[in-house]
Amino acid sequence: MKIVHPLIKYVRPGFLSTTNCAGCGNGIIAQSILRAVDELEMDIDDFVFVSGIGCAAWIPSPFFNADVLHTTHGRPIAFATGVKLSNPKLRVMVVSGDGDLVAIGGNHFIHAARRNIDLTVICANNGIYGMTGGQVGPTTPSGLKTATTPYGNLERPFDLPNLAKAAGAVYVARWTTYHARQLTKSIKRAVQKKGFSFIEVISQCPVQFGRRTGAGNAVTMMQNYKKNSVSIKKVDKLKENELKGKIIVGEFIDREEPELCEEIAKMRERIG
Amino acid sequence: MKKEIRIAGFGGQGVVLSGVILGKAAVLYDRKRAIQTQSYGAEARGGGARSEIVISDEDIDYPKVINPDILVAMSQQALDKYVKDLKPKGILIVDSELVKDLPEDYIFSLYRVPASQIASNEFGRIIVANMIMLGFLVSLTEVVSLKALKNSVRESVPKGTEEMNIKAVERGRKIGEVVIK
Amino acid sequence: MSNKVLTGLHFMQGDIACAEGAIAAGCRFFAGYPITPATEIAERMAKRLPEVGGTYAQMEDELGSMAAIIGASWTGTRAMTATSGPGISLMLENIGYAIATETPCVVVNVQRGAPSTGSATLSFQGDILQARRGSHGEYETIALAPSSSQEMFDLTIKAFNLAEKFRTPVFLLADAFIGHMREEVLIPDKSKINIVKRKLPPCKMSLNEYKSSLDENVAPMPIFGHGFKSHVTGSTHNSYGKRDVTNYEALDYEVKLLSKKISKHKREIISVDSEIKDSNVVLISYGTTYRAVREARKMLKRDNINVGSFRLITLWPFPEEEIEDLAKKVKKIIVLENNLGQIVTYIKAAVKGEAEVIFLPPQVLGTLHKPDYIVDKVKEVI
Amino acid sequence: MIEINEELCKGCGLCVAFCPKDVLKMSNKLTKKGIHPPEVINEKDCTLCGNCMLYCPDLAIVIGKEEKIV
Repeated sequence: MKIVHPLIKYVRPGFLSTTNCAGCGNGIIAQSILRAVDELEMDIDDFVFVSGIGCAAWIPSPFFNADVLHTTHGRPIAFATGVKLSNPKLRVMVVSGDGDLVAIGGNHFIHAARRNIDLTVICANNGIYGMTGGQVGPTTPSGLKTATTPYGNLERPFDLPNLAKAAGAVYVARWTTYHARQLTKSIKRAVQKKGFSFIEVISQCPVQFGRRTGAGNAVTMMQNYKKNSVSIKKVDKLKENELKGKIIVGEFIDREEPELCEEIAKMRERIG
Repeated sequence: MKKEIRIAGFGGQGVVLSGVILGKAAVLYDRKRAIQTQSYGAEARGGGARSEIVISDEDIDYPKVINPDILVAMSQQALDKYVKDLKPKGILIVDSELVKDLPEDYIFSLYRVPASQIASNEFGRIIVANMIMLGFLVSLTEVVSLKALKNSVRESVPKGTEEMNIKAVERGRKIGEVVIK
Repeated sequence: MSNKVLTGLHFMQGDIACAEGAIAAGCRFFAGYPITPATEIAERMAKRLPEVGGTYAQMEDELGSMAAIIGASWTGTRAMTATSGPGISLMLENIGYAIATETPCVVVNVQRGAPSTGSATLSFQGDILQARRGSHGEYETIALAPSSSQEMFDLTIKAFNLAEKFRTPVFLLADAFIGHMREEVLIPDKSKINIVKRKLPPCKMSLNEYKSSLDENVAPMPIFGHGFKSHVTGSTHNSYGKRDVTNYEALDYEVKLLSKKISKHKREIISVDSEIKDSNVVLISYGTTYRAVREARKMLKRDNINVGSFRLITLWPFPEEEIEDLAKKVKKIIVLENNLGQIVTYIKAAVKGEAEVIFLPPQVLGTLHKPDYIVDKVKEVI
Repeated sequence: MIEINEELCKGCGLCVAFCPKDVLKMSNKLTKKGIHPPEVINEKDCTLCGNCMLYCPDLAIVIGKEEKIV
C-alpha cells in the first residue's frame, strides 16, 4: 500500500532523487512551481522551463518532466526571450539563482523587464555562490565573510524586487521558502500575468551559506525566515530601525502594461 | 568596355547615393554589369566620403576602382586626395564652387561644373548638386543611358522629391550638352 | 503591394542580399545588436520579418542575441543572427552551446579590421580560425565564404539548409567589403529555391523512449511545445539527453559523436570551386580575395600564362582531401588571404609536401590584393 | 496516513521542525545513504495540515487520507 505524492507525475522518470544538498531550499521552490502548475490545471507540456548555471538552475533541469532548456551561465532570460518571441503560445518560465540572474545575467534581467515580455522569472536567492563553494554574490549581505570576502563583504546587496520594479516588471513578489504556500499562490498569479513577472525566493543554502556565515542549518535558517519576515503591507507602519535585518515579503507590484509579444502581433497586423 | 568612376566629396553631399544611382541605372535599366563600393569617415556628416562604380558590358571580377576613368570631385579635399589616381587622359569633373585649387599640369580633360551654385540658386536646395553632377556626367560620358539614369533616380530618391531631382538631372544634362557642342 | 516575396533582378548590397537570402530560406527569427559592418542585415530583417510573419529582436548585447536565436530554434523556428568581430567574440560561448545542444542556426560574421574594436568599416579576413576553434572545447563547425552579393543570398540559403540538416550552427564568413558592396543579385522564384527542413521525431514521445539524441547521422530534433519533454543541456549528456558530468565515458561519447556528425558527412557539406586544367601553378583563395584572383588570372591569360584557381566555398570542415588531390596535380600553390596566414597552415598540412606552398597576403592588410601584385608574384614563382 | 520514502529522504529535519503537532521525530536508524530519516511517532495527532510535504525539499514525505491510497 502506497500513497503517491501528487507532484511525482511532473518529475522526469529516473530523476526523482535530486542533486540538492540536504535541506536545500531549491526543493521547496521546485515543489511550489509544480504545485502551482497542478493547481492551475495547466498542461505542463505547454510550458518551457529555462534555467542557467548554478544549483538553482537544477530546479527544473532535468527534474521537471517537461520541455527544459538548461542554458549557459547568466543567459537563461535571453534564451527564454527567443523561445517566447518565436512561439508566444508557450508559457515560458525562467528558474535560476541570484548569481546567474542578477550578477552575470543582470543586463538580460533588467532589459527583459523593460521590454515587458511575457516571462515568469523565479530567482532562488541563497545569498551566495553555492555550487562553486560559497563565494560572495550580488545578494550577499554587507559585512558577511565568504570564501572570497575573508575580511567581510564590502559591497551592498541588490534589492531584487525593487530592481525588477524599477526596470518595468508588471508583477513582482518576494517570499522565503518558509512562505511556500504564498509562493505557490504568487507563482500562479505570475504565470497568468501577461508581461514580465518576477518572484524572488529567499532560500536556504545550509551548506555554503549556513555553515560559512553561521546562519545555521536548514531548520534554523527557515525558522529565522519566519521570525524575520515582515509583510510589505505593514512596512509603512514600521520605523526604519524596526525594519533592520527584516525580510520584506509580499507582492511589490501588480500592474498592467502592454506586453511585447502582443504588441508585435498588433504591429504585424498593422503593416499587413 | 569597362569604366571606372570615383565620386568623392564629404558626407551629406549624396556622394554614396550618386554611385548607387549609377550602378542601379546600369544593372536594372541598361542591363549592364556594375559594382558600387564606398568608404566614408567615422562621422555621419562632414567627413570624407567616396563612392566607386565599375560599369562594364561583361562580368566584373575585381570590384574596386584603382585608377578611375572618371573622377567627380565635390570637395577640394577629395580632389587633392584622388586626382593622382586618375587615369592619364581620364575625365575630371569638379564642383567649381567648392574646388578652386586645380592642378597646374594635367593631361586629363577637366570640366568645372557649378553644381552647388546652381543647386542653391535655381533649386533652393544645395542637396541636389549631386543630381546636377550625375546629369552632366551621363550626358558627357554616356556610361549609362539618360533614360536609365532617370529611372534609377526616380527609384532611389525619397518619395515626393522625384520631380525636383529629375529636373536637377536635366539641368546637369543641359550643361553637358553645351560642353559637348 | 505585398512585400512578402522578392524575386527578380536587384542592385543590392551584400548585407541586404544576405537578409533576403535568410527570408527566402524561411528564417523567421532574427536577434541582433547593431555593429558595423553587419548592421544593414539587422535593419533589413527588422523591416522584412514582420512582413512575413516573423520576429525581429534587438537584444541588449550579442550574448543575448545568440542565446535568443538558440531559444527560437528550439521552438522549430529558423533563426539567424549577424554581427562582426567584437560581437562574434561575445557570442562564442553560446555558439559552443548551440554546437553541444545540436541547435540549427545561422551566424553571419561580416568581418572587419581586428583584433579588438579594430576598424569598423575596413574589410579583413581575420576570424577564419576563430570560426573553427573560437569557442572552448573540441568540436567541428561549418563555415561558408561568399564572394559576391549573389553569394550572400545563395550561401545564406545554403547555410540554413546545412544548419537544419546537420543540427548545428553554420557560419557565413563575409567581410566588410562584400557586406557593403552593391552588385546585381538575381532572386529566383520561390519554387526554384531548395529548402531543407530539419527532421523532427515522428510522434509525441517521451525522452526516455527517445534513444538517439546523439547520433552521428543526426538525430531528429525534439522541438518544444510538442510534448516531447525535451531536456536540452550544454552540459555533458548521454544519448537520452541525461546530464552526466562526472563520467569520462560520457564526455568521450558526446564529443566524438558531435564531431563525427560533421566529419562523416564532409563530402556532402564541402563545396569548392576548382579550375586547374594544365596549370602548374594554382591560386587558392576564398571570399573577397577570390575576386582579385579572377582578375589576376584574366590579366595573366593576356600574357599567355595559364594559372589555376581553387576557391574554398566551404572553409570548415576543411577540404583536406580536395587540397591533397590538388597538390598532386600542380607544382606550386599560392595561397591568398587577407590576413597574416590562417587557412594556409591547414593547406600546408593537407599538401603534405607534394607541392610548394607560398603564402601571399595583400600588400596592405585589409585591402583587396591588387591584381597586378598577384600577377607579379605569379611571374616571379613560375 | 503518513508515508516516508527513505530512498529520497536526505535527513534535513525540516518536516520534524515544521510539524505543528510533533507527529514526527528524527529516528536513530540509518538509511542506505547513511542518514537518519524521520519516523512517525504520533500519527493520531496529525491534522493533515501538509507542512511536512510542503517543506520536504525532496518529495520524500507524503500524507493522505485512506481513500486517496492508490
